[in-house]
Amino acid sequence: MRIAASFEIEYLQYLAPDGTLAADLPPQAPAADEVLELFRRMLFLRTFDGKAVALQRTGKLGTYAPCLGHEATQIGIGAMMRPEDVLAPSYREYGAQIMRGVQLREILLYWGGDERGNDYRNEPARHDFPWAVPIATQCLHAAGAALAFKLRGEKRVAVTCCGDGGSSKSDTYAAINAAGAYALPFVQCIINNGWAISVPRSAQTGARTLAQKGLAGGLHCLQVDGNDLFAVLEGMRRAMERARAGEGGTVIEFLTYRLHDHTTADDARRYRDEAEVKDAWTRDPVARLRTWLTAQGLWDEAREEEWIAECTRQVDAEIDAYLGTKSQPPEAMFDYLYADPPPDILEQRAQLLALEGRA
Amino acid sequence: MRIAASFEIEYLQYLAPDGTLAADLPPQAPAADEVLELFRRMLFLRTFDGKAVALQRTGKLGTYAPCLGHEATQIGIGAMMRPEDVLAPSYREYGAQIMRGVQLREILLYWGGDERGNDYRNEPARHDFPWAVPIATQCLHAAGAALAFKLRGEKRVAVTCCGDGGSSKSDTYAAINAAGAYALPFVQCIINNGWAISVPRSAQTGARTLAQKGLAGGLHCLQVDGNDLFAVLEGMRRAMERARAGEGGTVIEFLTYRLHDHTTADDARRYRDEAEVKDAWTRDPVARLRTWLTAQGLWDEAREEEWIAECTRQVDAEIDAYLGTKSQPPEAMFDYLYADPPPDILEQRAQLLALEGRA
Amino acid sequence: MKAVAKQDAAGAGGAPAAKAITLIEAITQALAWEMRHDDSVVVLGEDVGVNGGVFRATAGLQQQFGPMRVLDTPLDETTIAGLTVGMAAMGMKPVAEAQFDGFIYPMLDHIICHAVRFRYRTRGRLTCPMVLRVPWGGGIRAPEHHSEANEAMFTNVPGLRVVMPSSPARAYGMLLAAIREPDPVIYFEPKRIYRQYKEVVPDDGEALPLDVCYVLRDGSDVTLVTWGAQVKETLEAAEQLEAEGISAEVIDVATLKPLDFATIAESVARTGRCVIVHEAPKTAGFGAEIAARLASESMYDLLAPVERVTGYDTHMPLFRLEMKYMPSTARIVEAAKRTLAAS
Amino acid sequence: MKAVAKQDAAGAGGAPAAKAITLIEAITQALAWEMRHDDSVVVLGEDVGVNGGVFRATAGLQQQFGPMRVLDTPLDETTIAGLTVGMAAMGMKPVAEAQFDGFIYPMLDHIICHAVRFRYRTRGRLTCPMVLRVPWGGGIRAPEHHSEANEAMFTNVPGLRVVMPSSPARAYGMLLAAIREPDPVIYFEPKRIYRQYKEVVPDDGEALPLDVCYVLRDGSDVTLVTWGAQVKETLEAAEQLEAEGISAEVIDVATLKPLDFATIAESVARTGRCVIVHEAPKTAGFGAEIAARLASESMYDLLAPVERVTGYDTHMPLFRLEMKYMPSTARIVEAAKRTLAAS
Ligand SMILES: Cc1ncc(C[n+]2csc(CCOP(=O)(O)OP(=O)(O)O)c2C)c(N)n1
Ligand SMILES: Cc1ncc(C[n+]2csc(CCOP(=O)(O)OP(=O)(O)O)c2C)c(N)n1
Ligand SMILES: [Mg+2]
Ligand SMILES: [Mg+2]
Repeated sequence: MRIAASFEIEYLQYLAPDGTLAADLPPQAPAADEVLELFRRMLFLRTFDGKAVALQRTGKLGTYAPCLGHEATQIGIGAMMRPEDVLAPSYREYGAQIMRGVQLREILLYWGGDERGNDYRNEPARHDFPWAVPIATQCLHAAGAALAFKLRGEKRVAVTCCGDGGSSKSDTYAAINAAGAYALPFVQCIINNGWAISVPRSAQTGARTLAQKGLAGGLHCLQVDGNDLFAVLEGMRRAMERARAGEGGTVIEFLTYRLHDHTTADDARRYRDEAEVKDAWTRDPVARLRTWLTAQGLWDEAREEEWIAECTRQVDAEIDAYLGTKSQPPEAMFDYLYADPPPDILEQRAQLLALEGRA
Repeated sequence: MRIAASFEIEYLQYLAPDGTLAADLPPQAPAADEVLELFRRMLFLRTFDGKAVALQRTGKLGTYAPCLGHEATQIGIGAMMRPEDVLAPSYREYGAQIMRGVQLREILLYWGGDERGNDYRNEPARHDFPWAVPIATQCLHAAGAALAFKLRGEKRVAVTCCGDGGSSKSDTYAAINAAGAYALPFVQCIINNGWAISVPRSAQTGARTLAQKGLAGGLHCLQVDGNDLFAVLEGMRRAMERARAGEGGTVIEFLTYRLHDHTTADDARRYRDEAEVKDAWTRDPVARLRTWLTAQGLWDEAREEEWIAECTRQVDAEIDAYLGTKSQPPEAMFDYLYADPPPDILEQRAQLLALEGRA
Repeated sequence: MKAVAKQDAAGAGGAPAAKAITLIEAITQALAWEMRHDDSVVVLGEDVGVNGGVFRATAGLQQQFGPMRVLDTPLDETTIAGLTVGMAAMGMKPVAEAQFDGFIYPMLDHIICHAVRFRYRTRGRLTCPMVLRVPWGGGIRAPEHHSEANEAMFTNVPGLRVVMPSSPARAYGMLLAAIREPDPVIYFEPKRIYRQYKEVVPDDGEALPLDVCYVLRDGSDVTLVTWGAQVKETLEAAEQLEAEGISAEVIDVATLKPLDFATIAESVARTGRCVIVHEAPKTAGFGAEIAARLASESMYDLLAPVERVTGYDTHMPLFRLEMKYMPSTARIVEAAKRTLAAS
Repeated sequence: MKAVAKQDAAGAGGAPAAKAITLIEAITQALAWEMRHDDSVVVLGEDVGVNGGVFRATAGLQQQFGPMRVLDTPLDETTIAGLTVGMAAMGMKPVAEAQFDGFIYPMLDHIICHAVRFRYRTRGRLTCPMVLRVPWGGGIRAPEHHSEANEAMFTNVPGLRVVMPSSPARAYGMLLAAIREPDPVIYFEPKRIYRQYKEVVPDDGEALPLDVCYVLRDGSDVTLVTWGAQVKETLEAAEQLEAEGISAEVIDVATLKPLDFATIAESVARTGRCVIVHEAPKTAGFGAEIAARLASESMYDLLAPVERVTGYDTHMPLFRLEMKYMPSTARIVEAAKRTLAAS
């Protein structure tokens, strides 16, 4: 039998679900105090997420897509990016975005029906892509960004995320193909949380792993435990180094779980077994890292209580800022349409103002 | 190192470029007289192809996409399909189509600017898909056909072809993904002839083989020497058997070469080294099989001369039938638009007739 | 199929135990009817199975007909469109669901290059009897891309049928007709009025024509022409106008392509005035086609310039401003009065 | 950018050694000029590199500017569109080529959902200065899908600019403007007249406005409005009409979106009659928008019904019948005479 090609896809896991080490930590793992800081960000994210859901339930926010359970993956992705890199997120990667300076009030504004949420004020998020609702289209934008970096000779990496559902989308395949064809500094994060609304991962594809989609474009492929911060960091480190060294793109599949409904408009009990969710909680990324940090003597209940209180204060302040933001005037819908608005647009804008009695 | 998944892609070649056996023929290889019959079809196809190009050069045909060099792949694909299967070709697979009953006059009518070319009169081609010009869209139609077969419990296989260029197209990836997700009776033939108009295979993707695109959807993958009829037949046999047995889809990459310009509207000398073409002729599928058949005592120059004369007669008769086919009347553009044409369409049709002085 | 059908079929049938249902329930009822009576009908789309669709249009269908008749698809609109075309060409009658209007663009290639061309291209050898159901339009405080009114881009495509019901009875009858139609149909569903009101819709399998406009209200001073969710505001406008002594005829276009222009022309011949109302942006919205035909075929009947009350030529804003974007009752009333002042 | 520019800039510039070139050569010349003067301009598409494009629009550019400025793409239109959006958002000015009009549908999603929305969505934080060049229309005896007139579907899309030059000078000046434009532009190229005639086009880097119609011929009896390749037949029709004593004004719309309606309205105010000519199917073609605006803004000027002479509401047939599909000089002349007989 002659073999045309053969492939192996590595799996990374260091921290077992019970919080003990499943393997030696990689040599490049961050120091414990850095890990502690990332754990704090995970708790911060979880605090925010819960409060955002509550805001929606009380009618103060539109539909919101929670990120409960994705904390290690999201914070880890954001942590391994440099300021000059660029992130092209889906609609759920608040953790990675917060690491890049996106403000909670911006997240809330966006889901609160206000375009200004996408006008990230802080660097480096300011040059990142906005949320992308049409599934996986952001993956091709990231490939385009990576192509721009390569053509201009910039040492920057484009990182993009899509879900397990998004991994079926033509755009994801196209991005992987382009990244391979041009050997781009590109990292495709596939965040496999088991579900695409009501459709389970098993119904999306016959592929054994989602990581192997990278093989179709000749990219490097990795599968990592997305609930293990160490694995996330190590997987991202390898991918970013490859990209920066001009060795091309990587597809990383992060195995995690969507612990919440798809969005606040969804009711997962219609299609998902409660037992599966319960089981998934045993792999909770936050509990696992807490156990490890506690075993290292770096964390305890008192510190957690104090930090949660601080998170609550910070999140509440952002919520207040959001709630205190006046809506844009209606004519804002005509602004930022064209750099140089044509007369018809200016006339329609004037009509709207007249209708509002503000002509 | 923990491995999440590993893969091997087999390569099939039995007949070496010099016409000697590179490996033992597979047990299921057809008997020599059957091979001889397929060789005759290859010569028939080549005769037609040359005459079609000549017709275009003399202004009697529109742009035409030659199939010179693809004979073993195309005839082999067609040979392994059963009547009840369905073929969704690109615009170049005349060989496979002829095996299914498509008439030369139909091919000529289509490239001669007449819709009737797609109205294949003979079974089983009559239920096949027509030529698809938008690259690779036919792959998804084949997946849809395969899904229909599966839902209806029919033991039929959908076979589709695209080129090396077409293997980059979103639709091909989508078809592979769907075939894997639903475990469809589906065979994706990727006919890698080295070029997509002026773009070489190397610029399409970073993947080492095109066969491995199947891994993205969990399909079975094979790479075969597309200039070796035995390899083509064996690759197709395996894929068709898997499909019929309900084991799911296969992607087969056929390694062949486009010996001609892309179409009669193209001039490959602008972008392709003549030396590469010369080299490719040393792997010519026709010469290779001729050498083998001659060594078996099944073929010689006299038989070839006689058969080519017969091919010429048959092809010329079809060309005459084509040239003798009167154009459709202009109002044909309104026919077959809707089963039940709306009044506006009937009115426009009447306007056209009036303009033609035939109201 | 052409017929003078100015009234809904609702109430006419003799089916047993008809109950009042919403527009979206009428869609479910039509799907179920046709699936019961035609084995070749298959429903596919994202989340249409166990979940019954994000709007619940396919609720219960998978339980009833099984996973071989109601298929969740991988998350790719190109896939849905391409599979649908392939299935239809092989003799099935697929009814595909687009989850939201804003996600249909990747489907256009297979619709425009293939679905509408198979019959033409093969001289009738292969056909493509498919339906694409598209929840349509704004006004439900949804996220970005969930509120688009993009019907116009389909109306320049030859070989297509484009319809949009605006009542439970029309939703039922037109969906049955769409599934039975031997050519591809885009079936837009005005999601803002999915649950606006209930109506008794007998489950009698009676289809409605796919090529007639519906006169919802007779009038003599001005013709208000609209479709989809704006039927609501347009009828309200007619009532307000009546209070001011102005008699407005209201036409629900319902079947955009082919367009039943005769019904509109007949009305304008009587009223001399026309206001076209739609949610999509004004420029090159489908209202333009209606106005263009008036300008050429009803020119001598017009007593006043044709008015278009539409969405603005900008994007549907995120939900805080969406209702400011859409044609309001007030804007329709104002435009109707302008046509009366004009002559 | 709005300016009264009724004449081409051709001949006006002071560039050295200007020579007569075809429309497609003017495109190459504009690309080369802008690439020389702006490093951020990058050309990408299928076969645009060594091969110089299947129509030779990018001939020589890769040799001149290297493979980092002129990129062959993998064969996928979704890829081309998505990469282009991503590059533009990162500050490049990509000029993407679609190989033929019939292959652009997979690009629509990225154009409609992203290219035209980045500025709006991010409140100006990110923008998308890109050009999509689309060889357009029929009449070159090409295979299926190579002869589509699909401009109308873009004109209902907010935030987009849609242009179509019909002379070498306009091709040059409008392409420069399109590349310099900070928002996305669809630049349609009427391929039937790529090599119709030559014109002296100074290579002076002078852009033309993207929001004006061009009056190609003055007239007083009837206004003929068209764009793209039909400019040829329309000018011929004007000449035939002149021979019969009818004075026809000919307007090349050139910039479909935003539409310079003022120039059309001004003309119709003088002539009272309008014939709109386009190759695309009639129903919901862009001619409908022009007729609709006449019906509402020029109603009182109209002395006759607005005529549309267009492609039929069917598919562009394969090439044996394609010239029977398209608006002919005879059909335009006949329609113009109808408008004169009408009043
Ligand atoms: C093109 C497109 N089609 C459909 C949708 C509707 N939709 C929103 S989220 C979603 C599921 C996404 O699942 P996955 O990619 O796994 O990401 P997750 O939500 O699990 O993070 C769907 C179908 C969409 N946003 N875009
Ligand atoms: C969607 C689409 N884009 C572009 C084209 C123009 N085109 C026709 S053939 C071709 C190259 C195809 O190459 P490949 O897939 O390798 O097939 P081959 O011609 O070599 O058989 C291109 C770009 C097309 N037909 N369809
Ligand atoms: Mg998911
Ligand atoms: Mg090829």
